Amino acid sequence: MRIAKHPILGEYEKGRKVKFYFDGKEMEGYEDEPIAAALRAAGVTTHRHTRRNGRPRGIFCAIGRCTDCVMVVDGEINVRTCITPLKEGMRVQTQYGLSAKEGTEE
Amino acid sequence: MSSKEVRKSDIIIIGSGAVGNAAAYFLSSAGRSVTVLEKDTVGNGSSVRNGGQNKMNTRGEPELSLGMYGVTEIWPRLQKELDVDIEFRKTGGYRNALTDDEMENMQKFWPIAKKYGMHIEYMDGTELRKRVPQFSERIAGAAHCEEDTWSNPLKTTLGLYSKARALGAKYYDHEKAVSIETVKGRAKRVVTECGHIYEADKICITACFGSRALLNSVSLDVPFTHALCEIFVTEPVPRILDEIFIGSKGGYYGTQTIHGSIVMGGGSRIGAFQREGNHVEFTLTPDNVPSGIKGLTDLFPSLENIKIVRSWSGWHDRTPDDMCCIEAIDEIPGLYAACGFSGHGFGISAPVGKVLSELMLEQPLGADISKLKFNRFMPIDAFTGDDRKR
Amino acid sequence: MEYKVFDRTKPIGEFTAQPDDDLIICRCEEITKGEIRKAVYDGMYTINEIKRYLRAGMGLCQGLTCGRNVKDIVARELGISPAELEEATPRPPARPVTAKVYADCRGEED
Amino acid sequence: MKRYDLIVIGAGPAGLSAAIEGAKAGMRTALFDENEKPGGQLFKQIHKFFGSKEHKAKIRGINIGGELLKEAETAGVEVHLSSTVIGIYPEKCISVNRGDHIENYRAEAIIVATGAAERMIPFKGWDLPGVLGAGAAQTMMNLHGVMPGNKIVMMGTGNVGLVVSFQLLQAGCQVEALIDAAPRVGGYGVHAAKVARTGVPFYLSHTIVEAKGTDHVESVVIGQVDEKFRIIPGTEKEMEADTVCVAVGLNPMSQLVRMTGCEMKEVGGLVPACDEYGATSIPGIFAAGDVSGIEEASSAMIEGHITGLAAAKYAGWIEEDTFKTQVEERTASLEKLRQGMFAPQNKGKKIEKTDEGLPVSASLLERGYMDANEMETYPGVVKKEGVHPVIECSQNIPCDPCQEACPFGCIKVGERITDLPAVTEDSVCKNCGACVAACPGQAIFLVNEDEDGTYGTVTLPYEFLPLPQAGDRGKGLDRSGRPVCDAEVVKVQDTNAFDKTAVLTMRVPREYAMTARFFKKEV
Repeated sequence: MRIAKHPILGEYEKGRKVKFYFDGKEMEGYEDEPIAAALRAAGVTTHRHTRRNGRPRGIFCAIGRCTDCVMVVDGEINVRTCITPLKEGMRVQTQYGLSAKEGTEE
Repeated sequence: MSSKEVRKSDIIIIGSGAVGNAAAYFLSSAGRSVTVLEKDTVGNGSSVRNGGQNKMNTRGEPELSLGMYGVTEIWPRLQKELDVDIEFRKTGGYRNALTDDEMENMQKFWPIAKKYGMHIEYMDGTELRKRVPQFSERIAGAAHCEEDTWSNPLKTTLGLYSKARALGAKYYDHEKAVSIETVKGRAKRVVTECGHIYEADKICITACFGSRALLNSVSLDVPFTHALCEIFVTEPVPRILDEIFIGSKGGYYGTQTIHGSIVMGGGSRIGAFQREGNHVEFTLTPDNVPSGIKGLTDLFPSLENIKIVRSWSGWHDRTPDDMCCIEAIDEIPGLYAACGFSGHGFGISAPVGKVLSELMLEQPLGADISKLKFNRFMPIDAFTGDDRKR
Repeated sequence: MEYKVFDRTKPIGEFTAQPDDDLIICRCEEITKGEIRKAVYDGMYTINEIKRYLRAGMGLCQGLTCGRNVKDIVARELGISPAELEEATPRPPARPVTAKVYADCRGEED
Repeated sequence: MKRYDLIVIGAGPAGLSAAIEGAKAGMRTALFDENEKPGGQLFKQIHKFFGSKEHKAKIRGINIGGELLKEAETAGVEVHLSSTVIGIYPEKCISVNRGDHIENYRAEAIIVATGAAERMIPFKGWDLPGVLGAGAAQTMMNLHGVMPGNKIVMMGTGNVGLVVSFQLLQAGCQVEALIDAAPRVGGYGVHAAKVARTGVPFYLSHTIVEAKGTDHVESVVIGQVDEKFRIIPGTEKEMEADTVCVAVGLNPMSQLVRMTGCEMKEVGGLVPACDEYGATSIPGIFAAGDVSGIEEASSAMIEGHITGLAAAKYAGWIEEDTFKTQVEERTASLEKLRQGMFAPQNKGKKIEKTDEGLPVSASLLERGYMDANEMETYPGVVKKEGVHPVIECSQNIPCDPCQEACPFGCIKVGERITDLPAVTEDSVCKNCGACVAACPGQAIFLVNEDEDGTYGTVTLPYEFLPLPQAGDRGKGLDRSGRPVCDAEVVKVQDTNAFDKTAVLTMRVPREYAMTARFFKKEV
């Protein structure tokens, strides 16, 4: 789902390729791109399940305002993935209510 | 309403905070017609600008009877009777001391607590951290008080309003009472800023620091001052602590609510830039909230990685002895007042409202308020500089 | 601007259910249209009251997403224009801030 | 506390422009923005801007952003990125989150230029992953190079909805439909036409009933609405889609400016009550750009300059005379942009006739493209022998690059910037394609109605990949995107001067020369 070449923007400037973990599964993205972009490119769209109704949620505003795309990142809950830069080895987990599901760590 | 028309009811309450709304609720339940006048919008003052705690362990003795009345009877009753969940819980609470001196000082409260049927347990830092490992190594000791409670200030204030209104209490917003008038020596009328006149046989002032000007209108006074308090709240996090906690002498406090967010607050004692026009919706200098957060993360280091989502502030009406005033005012029959809560009023708002209703209904009082009279304040002893009380 | 405060003594009728009452309005706290409508009939006539009573607009995003929609719903129930309702008070921090960061406050030195 | 002469919050078009003026006046100016990159929305705006040369017309937003940033740095503005202003306090003081700590600053004047946020409307399933703001989609594809989805339904036909739809197509997504509850297209007709001619259907007087799916949007149900915006039962229609983009307007981001306690007013969004130079009711606090009322980026830039000057005057850095002359110039330029059918004063008005007295194309407003038989009403559409420009520009908008683009004087806009462009009578078109590439609305075509008795040629703007090559065969699509004839590409021009708008000439049967407006390669 990445845009290989854009008619106006040409090729995108990206950081180096890095590995990260989504619910324990190894994935690849580019360093310093938002976590959400790397996940979307990898086909992941559900970032969390809500606390009250367990509804799936994903990217909504993409600029850090709506807080819908929050996930557990390196153990910290409620991290806005659309504005948090991806780093090598990051552990990104689907957030269920206020925590990750046990057993999705590695 | 034309300016000539007079709105009549049995009782007028000035101020729709938790105390005023509680009084309105109990009086309406007793079948009285009640009018509530509010200068702003319902419950937009200190009742929604506090941490929700009832810190029994730090109350002065004259307030303890009211406090216990709340803990044992009134709060549990509201939890059942109101249509909203006010989240009342007998959480218990930890009050911390940083030094042995502070610890010793805290222990002086024990005989008083015992007299009022409170259960306090003192422990050293090691024992405290055994129970709550998150507390800082710097804490020398703590007192745990079983009677400390918590309720949601927003839902309490609005839940009381909603129920009182459903029972027929009439609420008027943006109706700022400016003076009280007497007829034949009795309190009878309230005149508002826009010239409206309200009439009742009983008038009750529960207007926080606005109370002073109203009392002045009938040549009474209570010497309280403004003090700024700050509150801040975190994102919801998985449960860390059930008890409320109170810092050492800095006075900052916190509670994890049922929702999971941690509500914390205190007073930085910096209230700079209090000039006309500067509004206090959220604190007056940018240093106040960070300093409070610093204090609380020092107390409770695991708070460090939790996000703060909102901060706001409000005024205390602070009396010289940090205790409230509540009474049926002898000098002017028909006039009742409760104010000067000095930053810890919400915890006793429900019993105060109940006692006010008892005063107005001429019923036996559920709590002893004899030491909370308005005229207790006297100039200091000019020779020794000591406080004096009537 | 002066916000008109609705006369709280004037009856606004009874709450009646609507087919889309289960629609989520406040996405953070998952507050529905029905809950907001019902709160108006419980006496919550200002946006701050709705927020305090229901937590609508009090979640992680602090009402940035739902503020406008809550205002529209409340205004409709009260039969007034949304412009007559004051929005919930904006409060710092404008974005969530980790306590550790917030506590490290500098700026005294030039 | 560190004290600046001027603090500007928000490094978008308005904030950058304001900071430039402050710094030029000699003020020690700091500019704060929460984003990693400056430019606000400019770096997502990959289309060419409308306006005149003085408004940086026909330059793409991204390039304007770069220019502004350079100008700010040259002027000496301290630009602080990834620096979120979290609060404004009394006495002109701000708190800034610098990443690992908070810093407080004070200034003689503060300009709030925090821009706007997308407005959202709730519908059943609007919280499913796959439903997102149109601006969010723009961020994903233009900043991060990731497609927001494959099959997209766009809700809203204002300029944002139209422009983002086109950008989605450019990114390689499929746009299934454009939906709007209003009975008429809200944005510029030319923006609608360039989307419609690729084959995207417009559903006016329609709304989204529901986004369906379990973990993600799988389909979208739309339905027709009556004049009170209620869904007419029985009109529901389900379409397969994995993404819904919502573009129903913007809300000023007034949170920070409201913390000052300044007076606010409601103008389709809550904005500070400002004087004509952006001063709020609190002395020393100013507002500029979308936060003080939603407009185009071009207007925001001028507003920024004016407010920057006002702040400089307030703090005593420029004299009244200098202020007056400079502001007058800027105001005149702003006034030019605030003309025409889409001017702020015409918002919500139903305009039936152009300034020239011509009827506004009903088809354009209802379906997104003009009917062939409406065409010849407009002064840009003439039939002539040989190659000639056909300017399918039918609304009075403030824009005139076409007139300057033609080196041979074939195009004339007239007295006012909003007048409809006309093809001059005696001019000779040399088929250079400059006007085709210059038109920000992609509304100019070079047509030879009859090349040799059998074929005609159509030269059109093309901003998609892969770029067709001469010799490619395919279909000519009409203005609605319907394939109408066979077509063969005969020439493709893609020079630097055209700034990435390729100019493609296709040969079509001559009876389709005034009909075919897009090329689709045979696969």
